Amino acid sequence: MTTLITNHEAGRDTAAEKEKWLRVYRKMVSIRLFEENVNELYTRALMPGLAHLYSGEEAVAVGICEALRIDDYITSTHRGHGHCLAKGASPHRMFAELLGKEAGYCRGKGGSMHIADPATGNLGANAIVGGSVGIATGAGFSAKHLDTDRVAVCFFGEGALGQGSLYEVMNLAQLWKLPVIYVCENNQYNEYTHYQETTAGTILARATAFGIEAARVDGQDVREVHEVATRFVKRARLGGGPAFLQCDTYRYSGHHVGDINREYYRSKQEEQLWKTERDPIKMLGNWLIDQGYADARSLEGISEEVRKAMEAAVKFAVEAPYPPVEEVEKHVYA
Amino acid sequence: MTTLITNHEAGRDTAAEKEKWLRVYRKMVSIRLFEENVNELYTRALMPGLAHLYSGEEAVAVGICEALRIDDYITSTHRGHGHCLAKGASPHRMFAELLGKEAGYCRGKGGSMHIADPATGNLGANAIVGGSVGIATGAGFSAKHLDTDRVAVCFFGEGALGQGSLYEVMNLAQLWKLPVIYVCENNQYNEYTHYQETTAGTILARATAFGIEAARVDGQDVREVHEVATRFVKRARLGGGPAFLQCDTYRYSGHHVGDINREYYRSKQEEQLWKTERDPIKMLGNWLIDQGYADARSLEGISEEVRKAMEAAVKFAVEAPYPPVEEVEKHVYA
Amino acid sequence: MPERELTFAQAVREALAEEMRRDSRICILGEDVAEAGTPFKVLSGLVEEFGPQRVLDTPISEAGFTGLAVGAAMTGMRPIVDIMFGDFITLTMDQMVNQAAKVHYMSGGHWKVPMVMRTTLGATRRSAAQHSQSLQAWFSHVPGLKVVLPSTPYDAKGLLKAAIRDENPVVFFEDKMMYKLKGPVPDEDYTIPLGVADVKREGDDITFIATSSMVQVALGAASLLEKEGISAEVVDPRTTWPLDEKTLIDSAKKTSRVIVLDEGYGRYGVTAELASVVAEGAFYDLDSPVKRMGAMHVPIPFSPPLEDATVPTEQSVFEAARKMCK
Amino acid sequence: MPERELTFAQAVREALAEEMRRDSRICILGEDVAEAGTPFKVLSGLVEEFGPQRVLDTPISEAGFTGLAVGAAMTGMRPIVDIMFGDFITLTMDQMVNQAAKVHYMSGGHWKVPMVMRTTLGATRRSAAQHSQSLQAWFSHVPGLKVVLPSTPYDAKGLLKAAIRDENPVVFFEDKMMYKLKGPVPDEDYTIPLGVADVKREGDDITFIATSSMVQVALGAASLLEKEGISAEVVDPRTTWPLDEKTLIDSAKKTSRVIVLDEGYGRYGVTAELASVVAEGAFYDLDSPVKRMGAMHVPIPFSPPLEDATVPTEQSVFEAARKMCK
Ligand SMILES: Cc1ncc(C[n+]2csc(CCOP(=O)(O)OP(=O)(O)O)c2C)c(N)n1
Ligand SMILES: Cc1ncc(C[n+]2csc(CCOP(=O)(O)OP(=O)(O)O)c2C)c(N)n1
Ligand SMILES: [Mg+2]
Ligand SMILES: [Mg+2]
Repeated sequence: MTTLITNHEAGRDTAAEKEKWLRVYRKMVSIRLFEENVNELYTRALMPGLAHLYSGEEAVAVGICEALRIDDYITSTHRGHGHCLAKGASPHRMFAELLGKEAGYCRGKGGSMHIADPATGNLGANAIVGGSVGIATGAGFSAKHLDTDRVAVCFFGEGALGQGSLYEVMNLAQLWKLPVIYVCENNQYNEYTHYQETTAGTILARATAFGIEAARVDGQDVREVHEVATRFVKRARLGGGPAFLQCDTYRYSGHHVGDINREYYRSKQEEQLWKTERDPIKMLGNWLIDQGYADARSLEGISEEVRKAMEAAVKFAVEAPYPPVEEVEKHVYA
Repeated sequence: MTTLITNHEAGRDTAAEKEKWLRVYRKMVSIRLFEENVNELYTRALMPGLAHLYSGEEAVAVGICEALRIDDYITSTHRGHGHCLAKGASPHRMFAELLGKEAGYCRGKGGSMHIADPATGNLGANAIVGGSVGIATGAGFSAKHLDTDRVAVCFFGEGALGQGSLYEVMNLAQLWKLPVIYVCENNQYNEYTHYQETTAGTILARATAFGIEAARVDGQDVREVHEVATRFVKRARLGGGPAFLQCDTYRYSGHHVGDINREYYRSKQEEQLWKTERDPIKMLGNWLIDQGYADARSLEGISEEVRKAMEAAVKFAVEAPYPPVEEVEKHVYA
Repeated sequence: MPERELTFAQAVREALAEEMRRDSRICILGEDVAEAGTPFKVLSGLVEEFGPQRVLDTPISEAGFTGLAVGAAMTGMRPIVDIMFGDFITLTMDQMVNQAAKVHYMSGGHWKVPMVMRTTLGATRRSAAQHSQSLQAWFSHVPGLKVVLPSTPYDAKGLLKAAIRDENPVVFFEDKMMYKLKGPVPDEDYTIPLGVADVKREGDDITFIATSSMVQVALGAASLLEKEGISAEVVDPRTTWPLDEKTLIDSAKKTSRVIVLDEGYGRYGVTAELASVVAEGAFYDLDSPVKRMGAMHVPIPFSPPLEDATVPTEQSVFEAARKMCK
Repeated sequence: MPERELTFAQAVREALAEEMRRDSRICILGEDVAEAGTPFKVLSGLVEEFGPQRVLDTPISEAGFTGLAVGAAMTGMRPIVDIMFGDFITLTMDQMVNQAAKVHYMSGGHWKVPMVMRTTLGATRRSAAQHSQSLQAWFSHVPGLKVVLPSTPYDAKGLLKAAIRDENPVVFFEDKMMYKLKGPVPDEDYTIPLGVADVKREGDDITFIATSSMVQVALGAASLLEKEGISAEVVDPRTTWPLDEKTLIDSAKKTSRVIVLDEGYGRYGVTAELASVVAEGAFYDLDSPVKRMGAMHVPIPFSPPLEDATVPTEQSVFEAARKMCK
């Protein structure tokens, strides 16, 4: 009976589909332009400290968060801006946090590496590699024990495969059938070292060894990421237990904004190749055009709107005040 | 040409073979009787603290250590008497250590859970579950870097599969092709909890995930343990890298000598079945008799000799003096 | 009606059971906590009452289940993790210190981590160096954590209930040698606020400031001193953080002589902090330097005569005090 | 010839290179230590000279490679592990404390663990709570470990060489903010024994006992005080263990006023120990209570104005000292 779709129904599906993928496109562009502004703030010496840019990896965060409800949980990493934005954070408050301002998500106390937002289920970025694998698993534990049917997504770089606690919690999640999705963003590098120098065996087997359902996807193809994520999330929500998703991807910039001369660990050609051939935004843009959901101009229009929104957000953050010094002793204890 | 073995050669092989398996038999009996004496010392309130008996698991320690040179390394666990004895430790000094006497391997400072002996390459038992996985891997690192062709064996219970550091060091060992054999003694229980309640997936896959060669053997069959161990050790010695060996076995007694009422976690029948059907000493004894290498009387003779030796060792230890109290501040720093 | 007496272990169990009845979000995670009720049998009976969904046997993954508890606490549960021996907190430091202790602050007050870690301390059980440590100084060092060191069954019940109801990560250290100690424990619900010291014995000539296991030692020494006509006060801070500095200092001012006792190592340990607080706060009232007594600076040896030499005893405290009061 | 000057980072690198030339058993293990030379570029050039067999990039497995180093040290190597940020020692506590620190003792003196852990401390780099801690108090608490806190390029070179030649596990904390600090460093081979304090500046009116980053702050404050006619002595213990108590106490007796400074948290921290030692040892010579200054008791915040408030500065130390000398 699957062939008997009325035009009307097909039309509705198509409209929803179009709306969805345009929203996805806009989100990916938002992340890209957010990061460009971060780099700009750093270069202009307006941002304290450093930040780790997500540009190039947008399809992972967006493809996955698009499969989540707002009350589902995520934990994020030092390279966390993409996850936060994809889960629904406001660029205004994010920039404010990056500048250490009181209007920031953490009242300026966390900075780039610790953005957290209860309103969107964001349990926090984490500056300890693998530091949040326990937290995400615990969120899955709560979901199960409080019977909320929420799901927790644990984002981490392939470098976190080096942390033993990951294996400890994957074992727990599988034993207790917790609704946790472990998302390994394999962007090929642990800081300045290629992951193959630090990772024996295969990535997927690290999860299947615990009996955890696992899949590997092209992390530049947001539709592929989203499809598998949707399946895993649904399964977890229904009590099917944890899953592991390896997303092969690439970070366009340095490990952090200050990592400019990278040729001792990776070539300019390699970087160029990913940017020209495998850019997740271009890939989705082309597909949108192929489907007739957009044209070059309408896509440019989206970028333009986002660009303006980001400028406004930066302006807001730059002008926002620092927290009063008395804040320093607040929130040590609840 | 393999069929053209002269009688003379075959005879030599048989003699060596006989000698070897009788030695193995004697070692297994030594461990069993050592442990009986430990229990006796505990029951008679002559031993301070507790001890974790190895009875039932003898084929693992002996089958593996028989594949090692005296200058190869081992690390052991809280259930370590069997490993120490199999590697060549003297019962006299072991009993002395268990009683906290100066003549003990650690001058009484270590006790049952910390016996160490440089002369036999024993890097030490360890009272932290999984605590010695790094140490064994480091010994393999030294062997490789100092080019000694030594091999390190890391004994651990299946409970140590819960410790993340195991995965960290297996990854290192495989990346760097270190001569380390990880021996998982699966005696079915983590203290008072069955391992299936704590272990998702399969045990072997925890090693193969890192590309490590792995095998599972009947840990009650010393010849099978020994055969695979010999292969793994040889391979490691030649630079082939680490291996992982799962030995399915059973501890006859409680988790420690004080664990008397065990029925809330395992049945008497289960215990009885292992003892009557799967006893490693009986199994080897039967084989020795089948081969014509021994008869019931000669085996009883071995037991009798060992029994006397153990009695002498216990007597030595009971009569040995404690270290002087000034010892307490010695050896904090080298 | 005579006062009801419970052992320290029973008091802990009663606190847990009462709180678990009160609040279904509380669960216990640890190795062999369910049917076995821990090796010390402190939790016996809890899984029977609350079921395996609330009393969960874990794999031997201290880092893993502590981390899980942090996340569970952030998202609506009130987990209690059981770390069998205090020596194993080494494995949980990242989750406790870099995560649990900092989440509330780093998130600008948005997330909270209401969890309790129960663990043990204390030597003289012939358990050797890896099962005998008293590492409370480490957690006491860390802003964001609270640290509780109960010394009687009464305190154990009241303080544990307060710890469970606290909105912060709290580490609760139980002296293994004290589990069988008996003392009066009311049947009813009561809590003891964290951060309030308790004068366990009043006296005029010398103050013992003692924690956990050392409170009993100090009380014993005080009895011996009494026979010599020396009146010793015993002050128990009960929590190393928050620390009730005032009660400590007031007692020091009153007696003008202080010995600080804690079973951990003195160097960079609990006694260093307590001695500093007193030396500063009662500076103008002290007759002699504050004396610190704690574990000898050695890994705890197995051999009984050696191990016994590593820990302050009633006799050694008595002698130190007598000398000080001369 | 003018004295040669090196930065702190260069001095560390020179010590490592000289020792590695001298002894082929020394190797370096850590994350991004080879081609990258660490994020702080402290190790630049070493892999080029010594090759990837001796300067090894590891996976992000602090517990794993620290444990490996313990075993390697026991069996004939002299490993140096690099823990990028001192905040990550949380992950190595079991290997350092339950293994490295205890192996020699537990084995009755049979095995030795000659290894060095190099790591960092210090805030004000806008790195927030998980990259700004100064956790030296924890290791200082543990018998079996030695702890080094160099405060100048000269000390860094000499102390690191001594640490590498030591037969025990030694933890070496480098202040991140000091890597670019310049100072005279002799070309030749020299070591500074562990356990010998250094009087960095002589004075009569007040003593600053300061570690690592705080030595420079104390020296700055001393200059400010000089203009007010107050003469400050600056004593640097250089190692928190072994601790040169005598030099600290002697200075305290001489000046009768002491401020103790360490960038870690004061509570149950380094300043608690140093203050206790001085308060006890110089009890009859002190004019006023020993004052402790360290990091504010908060997780280090990211926001610059807040972070700057958490650490003692020349100005705040100067003011505290002036008040004390009134
Ligand atoms: C436990 C720990 N060790 C080391 C670091 C330093 N560090 C920060 S990011 C990073 C590399 C992380 O690589 P990966 O997980 O692949 O994430 P990516 O940066 O590629 O997104 C390292 C080593 C850290 N933050 N935490
Ligand atoms: C890190 C750590 N956690 C917990 C313990 C307490 N403990 C001692 S033995 C044991 C069970 C070990 O089980 P397994 O590894 O299978 O060894 P077995 O006793 O069966 O030989 C536990 C939990 C410990 N010693 N170390
Ligand atoms: Mg990466
Ligand atoms: Mg077992």
